[in-house]
Amino acid sequence: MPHDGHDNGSKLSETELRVRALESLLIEKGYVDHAALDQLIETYETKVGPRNGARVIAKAWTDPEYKSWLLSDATAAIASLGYSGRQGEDMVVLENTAKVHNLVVCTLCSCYPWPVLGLPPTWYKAAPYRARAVSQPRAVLKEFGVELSEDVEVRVWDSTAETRYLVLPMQPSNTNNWSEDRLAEIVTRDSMIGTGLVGSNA
Amino acid sequence: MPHDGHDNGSKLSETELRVRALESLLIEKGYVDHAALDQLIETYETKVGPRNGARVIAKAWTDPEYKSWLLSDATAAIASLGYSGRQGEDMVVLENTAKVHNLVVCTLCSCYPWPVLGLPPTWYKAAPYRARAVSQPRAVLKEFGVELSEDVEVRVWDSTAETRYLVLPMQPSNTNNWSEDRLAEIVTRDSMIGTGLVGSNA
Amino acid sequence: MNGAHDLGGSHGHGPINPDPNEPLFSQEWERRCFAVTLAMGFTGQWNIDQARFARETMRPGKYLETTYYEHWLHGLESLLLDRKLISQSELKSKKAQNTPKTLSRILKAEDVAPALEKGGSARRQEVGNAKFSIGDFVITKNIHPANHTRLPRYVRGRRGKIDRIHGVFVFPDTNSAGLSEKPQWLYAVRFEGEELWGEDAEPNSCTYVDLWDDYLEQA
Amino acid sequence: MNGAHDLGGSHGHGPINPDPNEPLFSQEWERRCFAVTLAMGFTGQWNIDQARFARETMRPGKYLETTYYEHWLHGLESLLLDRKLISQSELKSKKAQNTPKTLSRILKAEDVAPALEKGGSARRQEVGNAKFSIGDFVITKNIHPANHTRLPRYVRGRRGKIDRIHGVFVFPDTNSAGLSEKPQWLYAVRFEGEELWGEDAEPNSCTYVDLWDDYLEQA
Repeated sequence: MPHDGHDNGSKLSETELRVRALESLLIEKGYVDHAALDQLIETYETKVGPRNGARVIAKAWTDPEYKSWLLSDATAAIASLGYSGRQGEDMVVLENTAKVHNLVVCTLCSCYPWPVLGLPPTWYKAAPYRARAVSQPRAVLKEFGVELSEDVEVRVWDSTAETRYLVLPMQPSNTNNWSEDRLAEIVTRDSMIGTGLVGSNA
Repeated sequence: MPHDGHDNGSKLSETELRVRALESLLIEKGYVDHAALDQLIETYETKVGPRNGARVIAKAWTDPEYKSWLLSDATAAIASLGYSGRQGEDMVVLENTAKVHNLVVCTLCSCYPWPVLGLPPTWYKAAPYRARAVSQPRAVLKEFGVELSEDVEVRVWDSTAETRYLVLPMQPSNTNNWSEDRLAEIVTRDSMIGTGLVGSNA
Repeated sequence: MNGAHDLGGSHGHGPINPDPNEPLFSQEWERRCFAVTLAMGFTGQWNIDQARFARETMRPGKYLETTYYEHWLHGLESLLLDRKLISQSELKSKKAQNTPKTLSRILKAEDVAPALEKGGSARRQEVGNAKFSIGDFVITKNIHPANHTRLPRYVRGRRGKIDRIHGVFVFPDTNSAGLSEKPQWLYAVRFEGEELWGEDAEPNSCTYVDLWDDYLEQA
Repeated sequence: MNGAHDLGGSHGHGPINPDPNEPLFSQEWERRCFAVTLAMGFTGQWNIDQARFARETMRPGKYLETTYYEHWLHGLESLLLDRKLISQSELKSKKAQNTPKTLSRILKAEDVAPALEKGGSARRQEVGNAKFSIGDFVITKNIHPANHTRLPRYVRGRRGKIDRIHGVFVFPDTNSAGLSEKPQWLYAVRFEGEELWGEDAEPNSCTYVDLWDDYLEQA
């Protein structure tokens, strides 16, 4: 089938001009402050990201008490590590097991737990994932290289409210004696969305 | 709200080039014949159109026997006037009354009874009508200037199969002594789709 | 498929804007696209359900941003390429490069009138009695096939009443996949507005949808 | 609204194509669009449901053909114009022309960290008991509002089971319309794959959707 080209080149530069004009207009009007904008960007580029979530997961793997707190009151347990606030005000953690695999999506927009995972990747925000995660989760997982046997129940969580979901992936069996720090390094972003598994050779 | 411009100008000329190239390629390959193409266009530009349907309606208004045949076996009754074939192989006629108003749409593509109405107008093929005719038929009718009281049942017919629907509009009450020819002149295309009513001052 | 073409009940498309003075074709290329599509259709290299499905495979956003004959053009190019009647490289170069396939039917000018008059009914011979009778209540199946279907999303899993029995017709879901015509009974099924749109339904309104046996279950 | 944003279960969008090496922002304008949107959000001139609805009002085909931050840009421009914080002519000329409105809150650099940490929970005080209990079966309403809703089309008129009670939360349908927060109980409702997708469901799969009291009826 022919695939009609989509002229991104000219489109994006037009969009770029629109954004620049809007930003300078809003600054001129005094509605936004340039330094605050830079601060916002810097925060999400350097401080908030999936390394936060990885710390949560690693702690849950090494501290049974923390894990049980995390599963019963995720917001408080995550805040105790210093991760809280915008787009993570009300957290729920979903535990993967040998029989249950959880997968998170937002079909209506792109809700995502910012304090623990940062800003969502492009694929999470785009139509293919949002369209198919709910109706064809196993096929979607295959595109991420994850094949689950039929006896594993696949649970998809559609983030339609302000509740934000974080997946607690299964700990690789050969990492039981690993330190929390070492474990945090192998926890991937995708494993906390549910589109990946954690391996011990990451 | 800002409405983003859609660059039809450059788009259409690109499409025009694509169509020209395709046509000449298919002629060169011998799959299509230039004279046949012209003949097809001429047929629908000059021979097949809503004047055909208007003849059917006018006859039904003046000939009770024909009307009852039309409502029970539309395909045969319409063919008896010389209108048959492609995109009208299996016809159904829907009678409007003081208590029932029929409206035809094709939500999935743009099915339309070609032998009696010709090719569909742009609005019939476009998203706004296809989207809303089934869910908001009264609001749609208002956009066509037709306001029906709540005691009139609005029946929408979604042409999902090869059955093709033609609406038999109500005859204006002051035209009872009009000739079939004169009546045919006041029957509009929209009245046979159901998006219009027939007036006697057309 | 749950595609952008399945428009029934969707919002945000703006006003209808009927133009009472519009010409039959607004551009010369539409005229040619129309004729070429019809002429190729007559060669019998695909059926109407395959033609519809080809149009539906357009990228969803592109489908919504383009017009009717652009959908046709996309569908025609797709079918021609898929059937290897033309090649991508021919399409790009705009020149024939490979030997044409031999087609058993090619439409000539003198065939146009008889071919249009003959048409191609999807009606097939009736065998036995219809599964449902007029007045029966049915529930449409809640299917979500990736392939072509003529059961719109807005009417899936809904309760309706058999209003007319049209006869036996080719079943698009299998015919579009080139599997078989699987002819079966076709009905006009009436759905009350409230059944389809809940509290957002307009008063005293209903929708009739033509549906085949395979889409229906006894209510 | 039944808009193009309501993507669950739709087909034809192509492969997911995750890029493991993508940067956080792929273009400089995305970075700026992100920051400007957040900063304007902090001024309190609209709530999050109004921001979402503004993005959804993009022309459906355009929405599908553009990316996330282009949706944000459309939403932000719409809200700024609607609230008369800027004018069309200012937007076109790229120059301030009118006296700015006085905003009670403007985000300064030193406010960024505390403001982000504070966030803005949609949780409200619990009054009385939840209408449904864990394990209860519910049916989602079949609504088709023209306004904003968080009840996706694929899950309307479907039977599910209350899995979790999240607490009392702001109701987006009224909050997006600026009517009231209408806080109510929110649940995670579990729907079996077959209930949602019929015979096309994948084996041993289910979907949990967060739904408010106003979307639900006792099964």
